[in-house]
Amino acid sequence: MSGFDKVVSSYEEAMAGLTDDMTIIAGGFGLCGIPEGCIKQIKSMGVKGLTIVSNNCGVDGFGLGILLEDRQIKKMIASYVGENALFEKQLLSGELEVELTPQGTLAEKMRSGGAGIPAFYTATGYGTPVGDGKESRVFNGKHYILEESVVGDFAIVKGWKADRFGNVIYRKTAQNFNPLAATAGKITVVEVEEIVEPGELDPAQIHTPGIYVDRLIQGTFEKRIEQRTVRAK
Amino acid sequence: MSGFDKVVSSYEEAMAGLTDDMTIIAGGFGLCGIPEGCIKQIKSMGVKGLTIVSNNCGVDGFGLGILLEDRQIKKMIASYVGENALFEKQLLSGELEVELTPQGTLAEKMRSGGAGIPAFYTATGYGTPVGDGKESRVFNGKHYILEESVVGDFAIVKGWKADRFGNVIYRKTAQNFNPLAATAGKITVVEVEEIVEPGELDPAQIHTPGIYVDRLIQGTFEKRIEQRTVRAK
Amino acid sequence: MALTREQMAQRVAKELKDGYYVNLGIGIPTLVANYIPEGMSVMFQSENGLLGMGQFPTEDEVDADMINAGKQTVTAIPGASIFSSSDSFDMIRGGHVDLTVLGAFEVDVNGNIASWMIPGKLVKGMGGAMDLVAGADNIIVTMTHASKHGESKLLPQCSLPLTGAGCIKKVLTDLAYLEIADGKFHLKERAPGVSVEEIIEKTAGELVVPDVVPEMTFSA
Amino acid sequence: MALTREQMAQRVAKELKDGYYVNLGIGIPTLVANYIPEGMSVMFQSENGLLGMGQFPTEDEVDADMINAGKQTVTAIPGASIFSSSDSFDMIRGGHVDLTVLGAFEVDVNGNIASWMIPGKLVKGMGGAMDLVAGADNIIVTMTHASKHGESKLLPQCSLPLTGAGCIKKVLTDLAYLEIADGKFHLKERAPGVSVEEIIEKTAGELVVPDVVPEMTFSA
Repeated sequence: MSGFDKVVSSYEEAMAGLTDDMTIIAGGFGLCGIPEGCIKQIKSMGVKGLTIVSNNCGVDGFGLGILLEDRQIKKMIASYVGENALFEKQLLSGELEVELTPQGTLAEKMRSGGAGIPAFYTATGYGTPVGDGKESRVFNGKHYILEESVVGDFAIVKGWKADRFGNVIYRKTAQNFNPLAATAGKITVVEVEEIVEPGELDPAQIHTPGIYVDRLIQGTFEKRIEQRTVRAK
Repeated sequence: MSGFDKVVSSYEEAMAGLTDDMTIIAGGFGLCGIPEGCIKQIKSMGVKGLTIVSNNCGVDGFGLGILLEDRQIKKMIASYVGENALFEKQLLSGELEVELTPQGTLAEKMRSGGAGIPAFYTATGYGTPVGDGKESRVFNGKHYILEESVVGDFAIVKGWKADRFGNVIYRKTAQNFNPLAATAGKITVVEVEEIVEPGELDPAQIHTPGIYVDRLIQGTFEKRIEQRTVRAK
Repeated sequence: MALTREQMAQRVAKELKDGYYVNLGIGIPTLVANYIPEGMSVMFQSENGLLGMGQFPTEDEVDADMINAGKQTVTAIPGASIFSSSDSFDMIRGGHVDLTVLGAFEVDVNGNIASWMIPGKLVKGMGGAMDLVAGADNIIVTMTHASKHGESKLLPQCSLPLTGAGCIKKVLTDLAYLEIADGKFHLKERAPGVSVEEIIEKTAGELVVPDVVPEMTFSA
Repeated sequence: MALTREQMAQRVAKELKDGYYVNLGIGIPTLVANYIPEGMSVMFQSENGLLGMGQFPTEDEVDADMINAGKQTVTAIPGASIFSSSDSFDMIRGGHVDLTVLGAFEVDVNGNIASWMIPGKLVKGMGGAMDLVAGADNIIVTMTHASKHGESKLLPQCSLPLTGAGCIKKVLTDLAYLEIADGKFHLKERAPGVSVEEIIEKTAGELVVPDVVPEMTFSA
């Protein structure tokens, strides 16, 4: 079934077609479950003027943070961007635009973007700066605001295992935004730790069905930890 | 952790509190993955004036169809109700009200009902009788209609396996509407084929987290097949 | 000669491409699965929550928990995935299905389709049809060109309540293959032995007929 | 004496009930996990996609793929579930979490809360806080009663940009436990040795003081 074999052999091939001023939706929460290889490839491609939709923007020197080094990001749509000195600098200097979005709204914007729902009502942000300029409306006596969905020219996703057809499963809390991002890319690129043959994964336990996946690549991952907290044995 | 043990030992206990004129959201597609035991209990309780939200209404003498026998259903919200002579009779005589809803919109109404999203825009039904009287709106040049979510006083759900904390997994295409129904009940009752101890199910493979489940019961299931189609060996 | 149901399915199958995810409606569309071109892979989506639908089961394989949207017992191919109804319609509504094939009562020059409701007759419901026509970019409608009484089903404007507005671009009838654009039907191919005159006569909506209308060919 | 951070956590823990699903914010709220009453079970939700958060891992157990919303390495208890960010916020937004505990800069008599943005200082983002306050019915805000400069944080109207409007009903400060209703703060309990006068003095919003204000008690 060659038509469904999504595997590509290089990150060049995985990110082919990415050009200046595109919108990229990225999975990951902090540095957990981030598509490390795709991000490095975007850096080496040198594309500029990017809009990135991701919960966070990495840290200085790792994750999405490396795209700040050569000023590749024009606009960041995120819920929390506090871990990154270069980010702050570019924000204050006006080189970088940021659209802060509540985390749950951001997740739902991705999910509904992929699901053909252009807008939805949520109570989150009503009466706050997030609701400013947005339509609000009462349902059953409670106030809600209208939020529009997002889709990306590309989505970049970190999975754990996938079969060649692009059926993906995620590992533990490295799932986070990844399955949502996967649905919302015009071209969705998934990098995983292991690629298996179709039929090896349980059909009822697929997190991202292959229909969402355009390109699949096996990568290696540093998996940096931001807050290493341990207890004594 | 007794506070999280959702197991009840009888269907009386499982459906306790159900009274006349309540709204019930039911999982299942046709006769596949339907909460057989809960439905039988509703019949034996004799409650009337029910609004049932379910993709279908069973068949004569099985599934939700048995609730028609004593005229317990006042209103049916469904996408397809064509398998049931008694249904047609009560509909034509005006005893039963039906609100036909596109299947995908019905699914999303349940999901968003459970997710605190009171309404969403969808292209489904625009320009058709389904869109009549509903607000419509253009996003990116395409027409959409506003659909409101549903929540039920009860949700009745058929799972495969669950742990005592109410973490549920579904089997094959018996999943269908069940995980959506589970999120949308003020009281959610899940009946399953097997109850296991917490820790026996893989946390990353739970279809319905226990937070949605109020009562869990082990049942036995007839699993009637509507269209038995086979090929020669 | 008007096409048989099997020939209609064969002609639709020519629109398949390797790697297509396809949703087939009930009736003639279901038959398309029998005519996948040699060396080509397509994967079938069933809207009750199955991507990668396989053959019907053998007696031994029958499983009440494994059905398709027509409520028939089915199997899954290796590489299939199974999910909830909302996940399934997210795929459909989000435009991720490459091709949808479904039947209809009527279509019109503006791409409207009527397929679920005949006033005065008992209405059983639209099932997933409205989601399928609203969500897909690439839809082929299969139906007879005219009713048994000779009334055209390709109209200036649908007379029955719609399933979807402005969403149909391709129609295969037992007489012809047509595309819809700029508020007109465009005749592209005719069934073997069917005259252009007959198609013109049985098409009530405005029809654009090119100088040459190729005949469809079918392998024996 | 004003409550210590630990005492504040202890007092909040008295609001727990057996079987509660609880989301704890960063700071004092996190400490509540250390004071779950004997014989009671609660389950912690972490908004990055974990229900049933356990202790920090031992060195051997550390796993980069297993973190909480504060990006700390954690473990999961038996009976935990792990899911996507949208599934997680469906739980939160849908009101399925029984208790949410979080810090704030200010609250006011109308239940408004400001906790994420101080104009003129760099804004890092609201993370999940706006979803948590909008979605939960049962929220306890923990904060000091007044700033270091003695300025009340319990106001007639929040001065900072809001995190949520009209959503807070319970506030625990280092001086008192208060409830918000009918556009007023209602003093319910005071910290051991703290006078009603001090609380009145440090509460800028309208405060209802009953005849008797019980002192909180803490087990040694």
